[in-house]
Amino acid sequence: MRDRIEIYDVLLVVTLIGAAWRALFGKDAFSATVFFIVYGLLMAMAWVQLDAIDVALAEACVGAGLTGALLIGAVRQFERAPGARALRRTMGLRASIGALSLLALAGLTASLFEIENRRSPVPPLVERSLGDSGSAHPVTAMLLNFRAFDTWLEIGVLLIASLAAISIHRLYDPSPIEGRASTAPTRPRLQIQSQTQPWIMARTLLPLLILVGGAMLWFGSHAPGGAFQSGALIGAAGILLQIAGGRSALRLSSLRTRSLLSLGFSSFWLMAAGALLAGGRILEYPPASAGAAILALEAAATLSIALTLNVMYACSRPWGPEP
Amino acid sequence: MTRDLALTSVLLVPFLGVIGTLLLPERLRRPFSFLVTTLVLAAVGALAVSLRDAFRYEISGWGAPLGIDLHVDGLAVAMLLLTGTVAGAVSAYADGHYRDGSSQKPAAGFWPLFFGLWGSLNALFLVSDLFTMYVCLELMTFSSVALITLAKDAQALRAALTYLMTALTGSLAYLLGVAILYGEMGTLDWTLMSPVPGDDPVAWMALSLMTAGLIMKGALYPLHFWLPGAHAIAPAPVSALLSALVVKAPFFILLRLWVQVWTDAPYASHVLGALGAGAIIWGSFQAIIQERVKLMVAYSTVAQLGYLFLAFPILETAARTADQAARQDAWEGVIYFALSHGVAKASMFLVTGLVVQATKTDDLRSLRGAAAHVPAAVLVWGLAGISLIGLPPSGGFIAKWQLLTSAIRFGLWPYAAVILFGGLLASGYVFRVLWYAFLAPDGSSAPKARVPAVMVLAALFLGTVIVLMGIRTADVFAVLKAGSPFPTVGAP
Amino acid sequence: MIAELSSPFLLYGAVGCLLIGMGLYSLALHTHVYRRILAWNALGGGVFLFLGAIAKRNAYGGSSDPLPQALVITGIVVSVSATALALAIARRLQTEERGNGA
Amino acid sequence: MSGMDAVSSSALILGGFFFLAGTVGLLRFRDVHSRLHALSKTDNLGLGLISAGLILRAGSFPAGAKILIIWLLALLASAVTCYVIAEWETNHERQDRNL
Repeated sequence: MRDRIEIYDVLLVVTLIGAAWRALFGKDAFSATVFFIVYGLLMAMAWVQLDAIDVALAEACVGAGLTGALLIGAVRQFERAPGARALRRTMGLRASIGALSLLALAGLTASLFEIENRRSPVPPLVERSLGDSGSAHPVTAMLLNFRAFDTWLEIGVLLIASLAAISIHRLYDPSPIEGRASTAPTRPRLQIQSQTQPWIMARTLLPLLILVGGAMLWFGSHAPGGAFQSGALIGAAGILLQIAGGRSALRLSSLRTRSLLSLGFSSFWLMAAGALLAGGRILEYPPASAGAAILALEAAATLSIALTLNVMYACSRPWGPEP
Repeated sequence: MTRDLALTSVLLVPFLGVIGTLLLPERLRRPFSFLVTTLVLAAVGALAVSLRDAFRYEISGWGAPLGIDLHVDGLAVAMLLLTGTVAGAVSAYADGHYRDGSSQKPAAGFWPLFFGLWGSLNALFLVSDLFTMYVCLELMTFSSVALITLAKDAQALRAALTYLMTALTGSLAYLLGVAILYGEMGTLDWTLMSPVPGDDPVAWMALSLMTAGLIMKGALYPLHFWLPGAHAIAPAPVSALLSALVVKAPFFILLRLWVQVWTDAPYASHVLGALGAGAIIWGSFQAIIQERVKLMVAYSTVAQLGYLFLAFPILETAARTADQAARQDAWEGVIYFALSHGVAKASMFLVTGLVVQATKTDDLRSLRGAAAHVPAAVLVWGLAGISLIGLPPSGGFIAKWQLLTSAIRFGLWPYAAVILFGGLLASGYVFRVLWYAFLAPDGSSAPKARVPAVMVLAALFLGTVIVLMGIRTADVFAVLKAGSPFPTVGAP
Repeated sequence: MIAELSSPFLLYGAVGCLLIGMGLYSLALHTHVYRRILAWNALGGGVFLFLGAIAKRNAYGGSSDPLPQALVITGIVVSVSATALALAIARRLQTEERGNGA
Repeated sequence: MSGMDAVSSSALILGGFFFLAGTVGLLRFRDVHSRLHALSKTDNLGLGLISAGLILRAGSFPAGAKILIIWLLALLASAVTCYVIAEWETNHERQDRNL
């Protein structure tokens, strides 16, 4: 728990800002995406420096990894779009926007100095009630017990986003577009045959990803880890299959897919209703079985997060699977 | 005890609706959604009846700074009542709208998103944690965006994308404000941070960021560009939900912040008031010149939201006067306006949907002779118009009367003038539609399709609610008294 | 200046603010939806870094404040689902418009 | 004990040098193939040296094993990426030549 700024921090910050600058203002959309992934990974390093290992894992798995996969999957389509490169704004407007951003930057940094020595009453509270929260790790206890309602709504957001992606995919059915073969979008740039290297990579990485995902889920109870990170890892395994295998076997609107998608959300619902029936309040776990309840919720959430991320990846690529 | 049961079922049952309509087979979906709708309406009614005073409910048993609390007071229950009424009517309407075979695919997508939206709104109105409000806002935005894209049209995709990008930027600004507040106050619960010192610059920056974000999401005048496109292109039941409820959620959070947390904001609230006045004039003018009925109603939403933002300067000066009765009147007037506008706007969009279903286009000229073909629809349009203009038998009249008297009582003459002028402008577009509707139907208009009865019933139900709100106002005001920020000592 | 910036809280908080400024500038500058999605993600990253800096400042007993960390994890998952939804819509819009245009 | 530290720091410095060589190669060479060649060779060796140095410094056996796994995964990833880029490049060039 260092509290000094070291040379490594300064180097990390400079490269982080450089990568972000290239990602935001780079000329070519594809290189901007690549630098965006570099920026995401550097951000994960920054989180390690801030002693927030859970967030570093989440940023690396979800922020850089899966957002990067989604962006790479979609960028091929936008490269030829006229706007993708040009910075089309008149000079006066750019100056005023620049002034506004500088104002925001200055105001925010000033507020940092203002609130530098204030402290929050929450950490001591967490320390005291960690005992009967069912998890030895404060962040997992915060996510799954103290603010369990937040996490439930969070998984609701994921569920609604994947339902939206599926309904957009089914309503604006790809078949009529692909029907017009002549104007179908050109073949993806990285032509991936399923028998070559990526398939070998997928085959070797698949067991490792699922193993590490499972371990991450188990670590959640006493060390940095948890449902979101392990869901992202297992989801990454599925996406790797989609990349290497081209067309995935994901049947979007089958009952199996829908029930697995809503597994996390409905398990939270059952836990909330169960707590009510047991006489407590919504999502109030009895201290004795809080650990088991948290693990059950996390396992269910991991499965539906993994499938949700696969569905999102499938729906944001030109070669989406058949509904 | 029934109070807690009602409260928990208001939160849990809509989410059960999401899971059920997602997993149940086709034929079970309609009865199940009907059951869930009635259950939630019953729960909201029970909560409203059993509400004596504001109370708190700790979710998962931990206290406020650590866990998340529900703060149930008159304002929250009033908004729950509005959400319940509008969602109930919209669910009946949607049942008819999606019954014919052609739109089978969107029907499957509509119901889980509808209950997701309803659940997120219920949670947002009840919860007292600013970050949980952020997650509810996101859940609400994603459901609304997905509902807009059900219109199966490239225009709907464009409108949904503009709405999504604007709403996301707005919610990030709001999140940054919450982050600064947490950094400074050490808690995320607005009831714990209530008396914010007026001279603290960091708190002011947090408030301005949150307000900027919520104004973008609530489509106040200069940042409303995404609303007309999205609300006009969406299917009728969806635009009713969007205009009546979704734009009210950011206003609800602003009301909490400006009236109950930042108590003394003398000059800043007049900025909101000025933007509100601009919205009324500009929005009403735009609505009058529109050729498509749906766009007209969407611009009317932009205008009527202006009235809501007039509330901030009025309530600000109210907070400083000693006269308790005047303060409570202003408070009740503002909330009653939100309720009456919600019901009136929802019924207007449902009526527009009926007309579009009958005449297949929503162009104003195709309305010729609509009174002959769908008389009930035109009747409900008239009632909603009365409420928007503020004529006696409707809820809108009571609300505008309270706002007007408060504005005059506190000497805010410009706002009083704008309130009156807005009513005049509103009559402009309301009567324009009525004028076309009552014209003799010329032979050229296309043969009119038959409209399912349940859709007309839904519109009529909202019409009666408008009139009831004009007559039996005492009940709603009694609910509003619970936990109001301007308690009137001794009043029942 | 370096002497004042003693704790990592101020350094990473300032970096967060810088990212917010850059993200805002890029978001307002670009008109194409893909660049705006990237800008929006950078803006979100800045806000989360700001929260992380506050977590580091509130450190208690050897570990940083778990509340902002939980907020940031939730925020990251919200931004990935927002990105996925925006990409799904934008990609369909592109196909529809090029479909009609061609 | 200082012998171990000396060995690990020299390995780290050597690894750093190989990365430098790889970057210079990336900037200097003209076409994609030779760039890929330069990059994959030096970076893998550089990373191998750095991870060897770190393993020597790593406190416990599991930590060392993890660093080794990281190196193996990096090898797999760079091999596959270089192959895919090279394959796309040759297809691309063959298309240009055919046009």
